[in-house]
Amino acid sequence: MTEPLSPSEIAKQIGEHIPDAVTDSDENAVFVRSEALFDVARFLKQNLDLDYLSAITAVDFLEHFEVVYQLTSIEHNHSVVLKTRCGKDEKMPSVVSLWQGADLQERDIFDLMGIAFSGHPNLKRIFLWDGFKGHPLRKDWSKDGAQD
Amino acid sequence: MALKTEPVMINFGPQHPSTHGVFRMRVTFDGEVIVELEPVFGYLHRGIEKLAEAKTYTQVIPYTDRLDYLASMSNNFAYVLAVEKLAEIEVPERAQYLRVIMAELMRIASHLMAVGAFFNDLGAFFTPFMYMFREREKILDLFEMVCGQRLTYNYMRIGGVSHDIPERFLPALMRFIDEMPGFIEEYDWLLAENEIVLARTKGVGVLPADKAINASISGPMLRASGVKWDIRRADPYSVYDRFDFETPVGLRGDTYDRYWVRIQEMRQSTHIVKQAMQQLPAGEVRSKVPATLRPPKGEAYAHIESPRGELGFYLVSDNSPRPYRFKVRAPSLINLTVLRDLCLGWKLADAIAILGSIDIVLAEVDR
Amino acid sequence: MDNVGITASFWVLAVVCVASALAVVFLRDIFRAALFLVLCFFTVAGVFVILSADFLAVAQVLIYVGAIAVLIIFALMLTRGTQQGSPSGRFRFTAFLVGAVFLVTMILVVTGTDWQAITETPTGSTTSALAHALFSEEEGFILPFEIAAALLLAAVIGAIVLIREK
Amino acid sequence: MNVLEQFHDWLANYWPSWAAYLVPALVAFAVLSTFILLVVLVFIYVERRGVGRFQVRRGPNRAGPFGILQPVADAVKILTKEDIIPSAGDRWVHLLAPVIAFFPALAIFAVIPFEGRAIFADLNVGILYIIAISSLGVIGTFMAGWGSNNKYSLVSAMRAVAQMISYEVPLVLSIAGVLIISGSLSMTSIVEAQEVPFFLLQPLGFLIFFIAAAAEIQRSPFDLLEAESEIVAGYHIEYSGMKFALFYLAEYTHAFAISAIVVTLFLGGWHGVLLPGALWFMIKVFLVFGALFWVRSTLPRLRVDQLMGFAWKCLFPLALINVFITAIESVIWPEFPWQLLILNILIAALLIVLWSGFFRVAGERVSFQRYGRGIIKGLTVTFSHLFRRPITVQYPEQRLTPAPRFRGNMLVWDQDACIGCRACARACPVSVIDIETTKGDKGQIVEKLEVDFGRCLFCGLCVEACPVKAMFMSRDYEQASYRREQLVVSKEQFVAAEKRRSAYFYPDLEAEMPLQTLLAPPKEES
Repeated sequence: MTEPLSPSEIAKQIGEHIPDAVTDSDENAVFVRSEALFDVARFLKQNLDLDYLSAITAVDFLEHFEVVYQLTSIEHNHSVVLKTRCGKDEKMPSVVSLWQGADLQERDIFDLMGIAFSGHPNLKRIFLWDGFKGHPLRKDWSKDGAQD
Repeated sequence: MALKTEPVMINFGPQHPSTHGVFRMRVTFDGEVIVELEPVFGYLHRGIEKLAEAKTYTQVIPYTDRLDYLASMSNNFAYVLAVEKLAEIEVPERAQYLRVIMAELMRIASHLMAVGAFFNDLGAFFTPFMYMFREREKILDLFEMVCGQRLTYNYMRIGGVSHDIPERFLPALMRFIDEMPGFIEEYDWLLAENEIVLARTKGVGVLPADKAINASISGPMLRASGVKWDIRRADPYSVYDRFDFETPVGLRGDTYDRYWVRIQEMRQSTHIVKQAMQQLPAGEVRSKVPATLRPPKGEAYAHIESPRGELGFYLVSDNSPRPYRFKVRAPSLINLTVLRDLCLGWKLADAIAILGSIDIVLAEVDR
Repeated sequence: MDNVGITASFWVLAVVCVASALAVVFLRDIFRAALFLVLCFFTVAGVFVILSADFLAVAQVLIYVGAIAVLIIFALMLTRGTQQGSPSGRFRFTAFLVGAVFLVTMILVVTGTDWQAITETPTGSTTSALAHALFSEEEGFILPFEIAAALLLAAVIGAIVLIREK
Repeated sequence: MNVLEQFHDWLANYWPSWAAYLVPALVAFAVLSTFILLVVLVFIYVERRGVGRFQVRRGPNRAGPFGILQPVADAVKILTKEDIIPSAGDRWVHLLAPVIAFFPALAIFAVIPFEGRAIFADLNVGILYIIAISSLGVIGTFMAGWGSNNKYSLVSAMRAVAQMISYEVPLVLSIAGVLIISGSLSMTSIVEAQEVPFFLLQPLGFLIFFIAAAAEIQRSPFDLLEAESEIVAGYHIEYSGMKFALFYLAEYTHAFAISAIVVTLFLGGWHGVLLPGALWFMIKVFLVFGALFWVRSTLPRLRVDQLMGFAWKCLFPLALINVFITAIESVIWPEFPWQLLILNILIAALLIVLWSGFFRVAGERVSFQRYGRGIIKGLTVTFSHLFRRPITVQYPEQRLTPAPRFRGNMLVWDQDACIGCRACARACPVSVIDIETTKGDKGQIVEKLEVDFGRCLFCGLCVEACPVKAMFMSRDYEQASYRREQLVVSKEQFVAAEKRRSAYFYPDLEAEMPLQTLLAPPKEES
């Protein structure tokens, strides 16, 4: 069984190394500030051997986005869920340099949800064509006017 | 002495016999050697993640069939697991076992297809493909018997499965499971030692273990690189912790290992199905679930080991009958992350073989 | 065979041969030029057939068409701008000069030689006669032949050693 | 003196000599090419059926009895296709290519002795002529690849040249052994010299020739020119109609020619007991061709560098050694007694073992140390499938019974049971059920029911949603229409339709239904 590490414990550990990064933690996930995300991710990868990035998900909560990172350690078989909030026009730091597996997933999110990742080597639309207007997975997207 | 040559750009796909659907690779060649490769996605994008937000939780199940259409059962499975996690629904024992049987049969069927198509990519004249299709057909017969369809099963339901199995199912399954190892043996005779196959696949497109992990590769591809990581073992879902099976791992992570791991996994799957048949308890197959399910506010991520890798569903509920967010962690897409790195420096024919060994289903890649 | 047929075939072959040779020189599209070169070689082989030199004819096709022309075309495929030909005319004068000198030499040689035309039609196969001329122990060319063979073999083995994978 | 010359001599008594030459030649050409084309059609048929059997299929069996008219049907189809010339291609090169590819293949037959006297022209340089002519075909391939202005076909053309040049060398060298033994270049004398078929006296030469010949005609595993999975169709990707037909014919004519050459050089030509010589010849030709497509249906394709490496590093040295050994033998035993075959087979086996021992195709990664054992294993598997029953279903004569729960192509609606609750419409994920009701005496009355089966997923959720058993899946599986509108089924059509209910979601209906056809039924049943 993959053991989910206690988010509050993780939050404490992160707090010791990167102060002000963690904003909150609930029973599932650790919430971090988006600016500190990259540092936190690197810290987790190096110190907790979270070498496997299972999935990145973005959820549109109307006033902000929530980006969810499911991190797993193949060696120790434990996992951490990292959540970040980012504003509608905010950019997120890309984690491609830490986990190559983020490459297509971040492009996926950029294309469909419209969150830009700074530092991504090849950030462009992945499924939709270049002239497509808007980002369909946003809740305020409507198909009228989507065609160019 | 190096000849000065002019690179040629060739588009493979979206219509090409061996891109396994409408996938496109923009490849730059120097002679026959690949110097640049860019995958182009999206020709089969249907926006299922968006569509699902307008469906009830049950109505989404037929849509999951249409993600990885070669492994619909696995998709159903992962999705209902996620919903059950979200809504905290108990599933009857018998249904759990039926799900496992179906998922493992699906794995065999999908791997048969993957290996058969892979040999077509290597240039075999459809013979392995036809042999493997023959066995896949038997599995589809079984699925048809259970749920009435041969491709888009829509078999699993939130809280169980749609039907109990018919009387004739277990004997027919028994025969299949008895015969299957013999057929796998035959595939090995036909292919495993063939010198041309070895020459074409050994050492080609090597994916080292650390790179595979770093690139979030999953499934047979990850295991071929020598990482013993199988979600059925690492994070057992349903009743997988009750079965005895092995996780085959490759040595080098080359194209041959990816083929070899799939063949071995078929063997292991027959073992699992056999055990599941023996342990199959009697009882209900579907627990009582309200017709209009309104899971409590929150989110859930459930992942399974689908034939192609870690298939995950991330669901967010806002206590309405429809998922607020429906996200698929598509193993086919993420496994393509390393396609470029694997192919660079290899020849045109190798790129086709490498793509075949990754085993993608475009409906899942593009969603 | 009677003379009408032979003469007619000769003229057809000769005209095609010269025409294709001219095409090789004057065509801009060097791929087509190479194809005309093949045609030219082929008609020369035809002329050999008319002269009852069957071995020579076959050798002409085998070596010139099958090997040399194909190699030329292969080389063309690796070249850029095949359809425009070479736009550079830097060597135009030199080429003309060399060509003219060569032509004059050829004309002098052809007109100056006292050709001994064979009057009777050769009968039978030329193969064994050729073999005799080449390999017979009294007046053959066994040693040069053997040396050439050894040289080619050495070249092949050398090539294989060079391209061997490490 | 062959048949043709006799005809000429007879004609020469009456006609002027040029006509006496021309007419028999034309007649013979017509007869020969008709015969060749017929055999080629049979080849195409035999291969398609044969490969079908290797792959547990039936192969073409619809046109004519046993499908023997399939090649004809193919021809008619191909000839009525639109003729396409790529606008950016080189028009004349493109048009001439198929002709140039086809005629050399045909011209090879001029020197093939079908029987002692049945030969178009018994040239003294017969075998040299064949080698010379067969190298012409590549020019056609080449022109096609170039003239089509397509990158795939260009890649194919490059491969063609490389392959042809490489495999011609071992091909010619492997013939040298035969020539040393027979002492002649003429095809007839080579056949006559074979008291013992040369494949026994020249086992190594035979193997090399067979492999190199397969490569010359681009047969699998050397079919890199038209590698479907890589460069789609290769050089003939842009060809259609008659031009494509010529390429197709050229391919099989070449296959026929190469089989005939193998038979002539190594299998004793027309020699055989009881049956007439020409028949023996054709039997042997078909056996050789059978071996070719047996290999084709078993092996995957080599990569281009492996292909070249195989020619230069394996076939070529072996062919050289073979020539060397044969030459030594011819000096020691000028008569070539048949006992030599034992020695030669031993030498061949030894050489193959030695060569595969230290020769590596893909660097250090893969060695051919198994002497082709894996390939032979594969061949036995495909061969054993020849004797298995094909699993093809002969639809529409043979119809499978779907499972009782089959979710067929329509819904079955029970008007009397329906209470108009619209649960089905709500359950439908794609909203294809359009239902309108009015209030009646007891519950709702359905005024309108329309289902668009063009969009239906056949997921069965509507059936599951129905609280009163008024909706069923149907068991039919044939549905076709020329217009999408016809796929929209109205209430009246539902009422009028034949009620072939499926047991989907109602397993109690299963009992009365016929058993599902299974490819592998349970053991107790079979």
